[in-house]
Amino acid sequence: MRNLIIQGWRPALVLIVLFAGWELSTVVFNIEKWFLPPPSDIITVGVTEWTDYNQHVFATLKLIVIGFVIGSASGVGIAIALHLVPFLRQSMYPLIILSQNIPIIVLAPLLVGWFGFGMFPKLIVITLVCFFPIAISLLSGFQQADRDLSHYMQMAGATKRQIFRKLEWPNALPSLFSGLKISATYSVMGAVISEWLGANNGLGVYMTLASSSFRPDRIFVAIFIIVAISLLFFLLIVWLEKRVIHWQTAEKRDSHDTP
Amino acid sequence: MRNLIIQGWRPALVLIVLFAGWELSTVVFNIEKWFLPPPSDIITVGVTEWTDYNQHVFATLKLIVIGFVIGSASGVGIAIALHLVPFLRQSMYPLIILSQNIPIIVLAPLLVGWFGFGMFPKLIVITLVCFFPIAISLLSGFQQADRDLSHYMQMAGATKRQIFRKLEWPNALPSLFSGLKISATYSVMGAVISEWLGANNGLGVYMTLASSSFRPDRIFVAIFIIVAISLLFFLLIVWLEKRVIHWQTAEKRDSHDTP
Amino acid sequence: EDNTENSDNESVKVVLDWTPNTNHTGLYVAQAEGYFEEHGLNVEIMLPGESSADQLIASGQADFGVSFQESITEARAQDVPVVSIAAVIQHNTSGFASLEEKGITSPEDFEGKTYGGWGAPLEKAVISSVMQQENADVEKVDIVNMGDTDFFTAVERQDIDFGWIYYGWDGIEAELRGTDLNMIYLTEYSDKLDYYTPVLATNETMIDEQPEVVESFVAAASEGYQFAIDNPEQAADILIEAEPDLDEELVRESQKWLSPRYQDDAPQWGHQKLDVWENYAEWMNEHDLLEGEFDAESAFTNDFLPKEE
Amino acid sequence: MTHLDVKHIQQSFGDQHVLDDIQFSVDEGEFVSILGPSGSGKSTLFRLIGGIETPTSGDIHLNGRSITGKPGSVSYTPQSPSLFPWRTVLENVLLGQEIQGEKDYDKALDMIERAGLASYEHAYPHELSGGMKQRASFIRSILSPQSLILLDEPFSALDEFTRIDMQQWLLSMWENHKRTIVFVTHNIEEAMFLSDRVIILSHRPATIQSTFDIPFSRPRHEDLLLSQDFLTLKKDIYHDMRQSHT
Amino acid sequence: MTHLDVKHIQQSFGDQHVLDDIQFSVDEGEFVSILGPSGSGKSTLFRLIGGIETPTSGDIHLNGRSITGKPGSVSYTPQSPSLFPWRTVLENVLLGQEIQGEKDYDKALDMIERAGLASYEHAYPHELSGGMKQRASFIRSILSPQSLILLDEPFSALDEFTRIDMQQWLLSMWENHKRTIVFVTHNIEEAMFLSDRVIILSHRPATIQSTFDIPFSRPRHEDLLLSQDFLTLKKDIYHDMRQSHT
Ligand SMILES: Nc1ncnc2c1ncn2[C@@H]1O[C@H](COP(=O)(O)OP(=O)(O)OP(=O)(O)O)[C@@H](O)[C@H]1O
Ligand SMILES: Nc1ncnc2c1ncn2[C@@H]1O[C@H](COP(=O)(O)OP(=O)(O)OP(=O)(O)O)[C@@H](O)[C@H]1O
Ligand SMILES: O=C([O-])O
Ligand SMILES: [Mg+2]
Ligand SMILES: [Mg+2]
Repeated sequence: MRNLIIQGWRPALVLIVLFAGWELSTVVFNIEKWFLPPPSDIITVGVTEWTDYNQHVFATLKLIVIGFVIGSASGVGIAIALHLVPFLRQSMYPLIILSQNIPIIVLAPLLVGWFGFGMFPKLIVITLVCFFPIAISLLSGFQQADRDLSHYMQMAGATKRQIFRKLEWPNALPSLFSGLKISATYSVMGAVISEWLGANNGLGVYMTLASSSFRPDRIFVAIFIIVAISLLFFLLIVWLEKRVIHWQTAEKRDSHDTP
Repeated sequence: MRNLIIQGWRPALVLIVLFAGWELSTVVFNIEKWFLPPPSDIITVGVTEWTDYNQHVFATLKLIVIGFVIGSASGVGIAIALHLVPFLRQSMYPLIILSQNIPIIVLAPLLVGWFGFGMFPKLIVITLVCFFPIAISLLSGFQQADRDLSHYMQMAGATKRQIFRKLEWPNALPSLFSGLKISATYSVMGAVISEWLGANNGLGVYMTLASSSFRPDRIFVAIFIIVAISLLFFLLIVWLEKRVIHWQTAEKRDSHDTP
Repeated sequence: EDNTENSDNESVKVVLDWTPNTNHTGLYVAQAEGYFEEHGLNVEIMLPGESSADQLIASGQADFGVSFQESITEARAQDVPVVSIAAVIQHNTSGFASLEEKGITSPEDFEGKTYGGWGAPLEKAVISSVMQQENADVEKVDIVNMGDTDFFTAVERQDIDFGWIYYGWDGIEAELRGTDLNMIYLTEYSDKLDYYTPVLATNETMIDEQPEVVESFVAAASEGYQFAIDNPEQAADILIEAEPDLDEELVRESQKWLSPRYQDDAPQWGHQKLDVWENYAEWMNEHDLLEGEFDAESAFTNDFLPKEE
Repeated sequence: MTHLDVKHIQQSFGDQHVLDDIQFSVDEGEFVSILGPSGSGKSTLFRLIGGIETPTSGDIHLNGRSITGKPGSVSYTPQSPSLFPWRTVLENVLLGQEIQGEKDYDKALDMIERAGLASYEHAYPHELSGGMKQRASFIRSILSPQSLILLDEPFSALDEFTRIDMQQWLLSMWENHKRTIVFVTHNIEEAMFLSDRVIILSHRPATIQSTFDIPFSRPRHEDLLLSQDFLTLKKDIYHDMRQSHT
Repeated sequence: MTHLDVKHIQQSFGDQHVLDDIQFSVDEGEFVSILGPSGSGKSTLFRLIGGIETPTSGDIHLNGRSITGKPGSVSYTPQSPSLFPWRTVLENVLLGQEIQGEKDYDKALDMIERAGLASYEHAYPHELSGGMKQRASFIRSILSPQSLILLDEPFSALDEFTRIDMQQWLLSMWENHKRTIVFVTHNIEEAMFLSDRVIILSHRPATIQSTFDIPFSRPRHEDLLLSQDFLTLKKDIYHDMRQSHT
């Protein structure tokens, strides 16, 4: 808890300054509320209407969590497969790039056409968004394993699988976490976008409704919530990284303590 | 050239198999053209209508290149700033996460409101898409510098800047390239999306028009082009990586040649 | 919600054209008041997201949906098997809107002004058609694509001088904001542009294989819209109740404006005329906007409308 | 019985000719040391025997079967300790066993203590001194099950007393378990004290300049180092090696 | 004139007490060696003098100014060569100069040749043998401009002849430029041959167990190694160190 305060005051300060500036400028430049509402309005709406919109938050949250888990698992699985099977690595790049470049206007009717309006096509969208940064980062991590350690493993008669599990995988963990940070951030937006596939609740729906009924205050409520979720998610990954890569944090402590 | 054939036959094979399967299934399952046109139709349209739509390709290509350059430069700049200035690192995360979570329906009116319909707001969108993976990867690369080398630099009296330039930066190059690969792929989609901010030509515009006139064949022509551009872009980064990180490719050759 | 599933009933999906609004009131009323159920249907109302309603209807992912005559015309020309089964509003309520201080009161005032749209060739043709009536030249209009930007932002910022809106929604919003607009309705300048927008639609398979379901759906929808015509305030409440995230005041005012316009001068709600379909297609052909063959008679049907007692 | 057979090995890197027609064999249970100038190709020879590099020409046999380019048959202490940074000392020393099969925690803990690393079982490599890392790497290869052990300057970072202690320990383990050992060192005394035979490599391109049989009876004790025979032989080897030093 | 002054240094890692009240000073132009068991804290002491670690207590002065926790005042050869993998040998040896100011390519190339690395100027570290890396790291610190040089077992991976050659070279450079050198080694002869004074550390927690002044006149030649005085003093030091070895 104290740790949180010590680490948290700077971002909190920046946010407060930002909000104050925003609030002030809406007054000073006399910005119309329907163009850019002041943060105070947004917060008021966010608090008073919570019971009306919380179902959207929970619907999206559920999508995010399931989607991120599936998406990052796929990213890890794909990276491992491409790393261990050279034929796959050499032949799959076009498809992977492809997967990142199908616009949603094409994907939406196809996915809905094949899988209906349920959760499944939405999870596909989030997965498509999440797996890519993880796969690319992880592949690069696998390839950077230390030469001496790799020689040692080979000499000791390690199988390809053992080299992978005992050397390349632990060596790639920092890269994995950098991929996870990117994906965690995207997964939230991915979930919101996936609701364009047709949904009856969720923050994506809430925002389109707010937009078409000219309620930017509600749009901003949704954005605040989205950003808050992303941030929490990101911090969760950072926290996990510290737990998992303990041998490295120790090293870092050494070199950072000294000026 | 021979190199290209040797490296390229596998992905080419996969693509051919994929196209054949698609072509076949449109026939076998009697899929209507307006739902999913066969690749042969798409290629025919792509070739015969080239003179009609090439302006869109070039408009988007220009956006991609300029946007990617600005976006990756920002990513590098932000990563360096956050790495070298601890206060920034500790305080800016919320804003960086924020930047990845503003939906385009919010961003569009704001950006157009501030900057009009020109190229500038579009470049902002591409930049927002591109900088993030680069910044995150690079930050992680900076932090993984070898402990012994870092001790040597400090003992030798290196300034923070020298440690950065001579140790942390070269050490982070593999991570930078993994970020660049992610961003290069996204930049293409980013450019297409940015055209939602209003444009008179570009592949994004071409696709919306194709969609509203029920011409999925044209949408797929656009997708093929988008994927081709992304792939070329990706390969360019891979090629650059090999040039820049020559000391590592040499090491890799060693350990990959042996089974 | 009280629409307990009746297992004997036929389950059907209805996809809207975009977010719920007063164009859809009749459907929400039919849902809330149990008209669908009375006609043996369990209805689920869906938002289309980024897919177009026509595609979802044509591919059978949705049984019914909300579409537009413009869109059905283009779709059918590309062999997409969608059919209009009822006109939601009799006359086209869209038009070119501008801030009052711009002084754009007739199409000839468009000259030298900037129009903001979504980049379709159709827009230029429409502007050209209305301007022709006053011998004004469309080439003197600066047409820009404003993508996803909303109309109000664009005009307030002076990026554009006029845009194309539905009065029943955006126009009412302007009234509520106290923004004074000048409105030039398409119908005032061209009969051919008095097309049906929006309409209810289904696919050909439904019509061929389950005509009784189509009939039930149209009957219930018709009752729903009739209710909205008769009781605008209650109808607005029902829509707000069903979609609480909509802005209440906007819905009420819009409903008040729209209710008398659903049926308007037609013999009954939903009725469509062949010459409206023919005229519009002809207009599109004149302007080279239609790729493919279009047969007006098969594009719509009044067959499923309730028979007059 | 011939265990390891190195046949006419040549190795070049680009236009650098490093090993030139290297040929020798090692019997089962023999202890052979290799001496040679820095950069002559000793570590390269080990990588070739270990199978992670393939010679430009020549062949390497173990128990009559070719192991050229086939890794996995030897246990190896690399010249640089090559410990895994994310593994504790205990996990590191068990790695060789882990790769080949069963882990024997008790034996590992025992050896860690014997090597003076008690209380460091759970330390990470970056918490160790240079000599401590080297000892951990040494234990790792001793714990590995292969019958041929390649040790590349395993004691170079140790003080004289720790070094002698480790030598004695190595000898006692070798005598009890009769594994075959090939040992690279720069210390002539060390080579003589431990080995049955000492092979001297010449300067680049390295050839086998000479081979010395070491006649001293086993078990050997520290006082051997001060005996006249030992000093005489040391002088011979010293002069032989000096010739090749330019 | 006192150049380096190490005052009552204590260092602990967690509950490991490593250095206990270490105190000594080194005059300008003096050559001092440190001997001590593996793991006693020699490298730790260098990191403290180098300013990248801060002692638990105590103070370090250079030319009368405290440099405790302030890096940058010394030139350093780490125990592990720590070459930059993306730099060639030439770029690596120039790094110390690069950090402090001017690069002298001619001198660097000269030294590379002198160290037997001619034709390896443009090789990357992974193409070097262990001893070649060590020599490159040694040249890097010799080329650095600081007046105090810390050498942590710089010759441990070299064969005896190359080692003697490097020692002679080091002495001649030291005599010409009179820099202050603190040298860690495990080789008693090396320490004696090179130094004005030898400091012996005890086992953990390390204290200064004894200090030996080395009286031999300079310049010193190889034959000194065989003189009676040298051997007697070596025996003294040997016995002194043996006491502390448990
Ligand atoms: N991967 C490589 N690429 C190019 N040259 C190499 C490579 N590996 C080794 N060499 C060269 O081969 C020669 C022998 O190197 P090796 O490491 O075998 O020497 P060594 O006898 O072990 O020396 P030391 O006693 O210093 O460890 C050296 O000249 C070295 O530069
Ligand atoms: N970062 C660290 N964390 C914990 N313990 C450490 C750390 N650095 C050194 N030590 C401990 O300090 C002691 C002294 O280490 P140091 O490297 O100074 O020894 P040394 O005298 O140089 O030994 P060697 O001759 O083997 O190189 C060792 O017991 C080591 O485990
Ligand atoms: O392989 C690992 O024990 O991390
Ligand atoms: Mg070697
Ligand atoms: Mg040390």
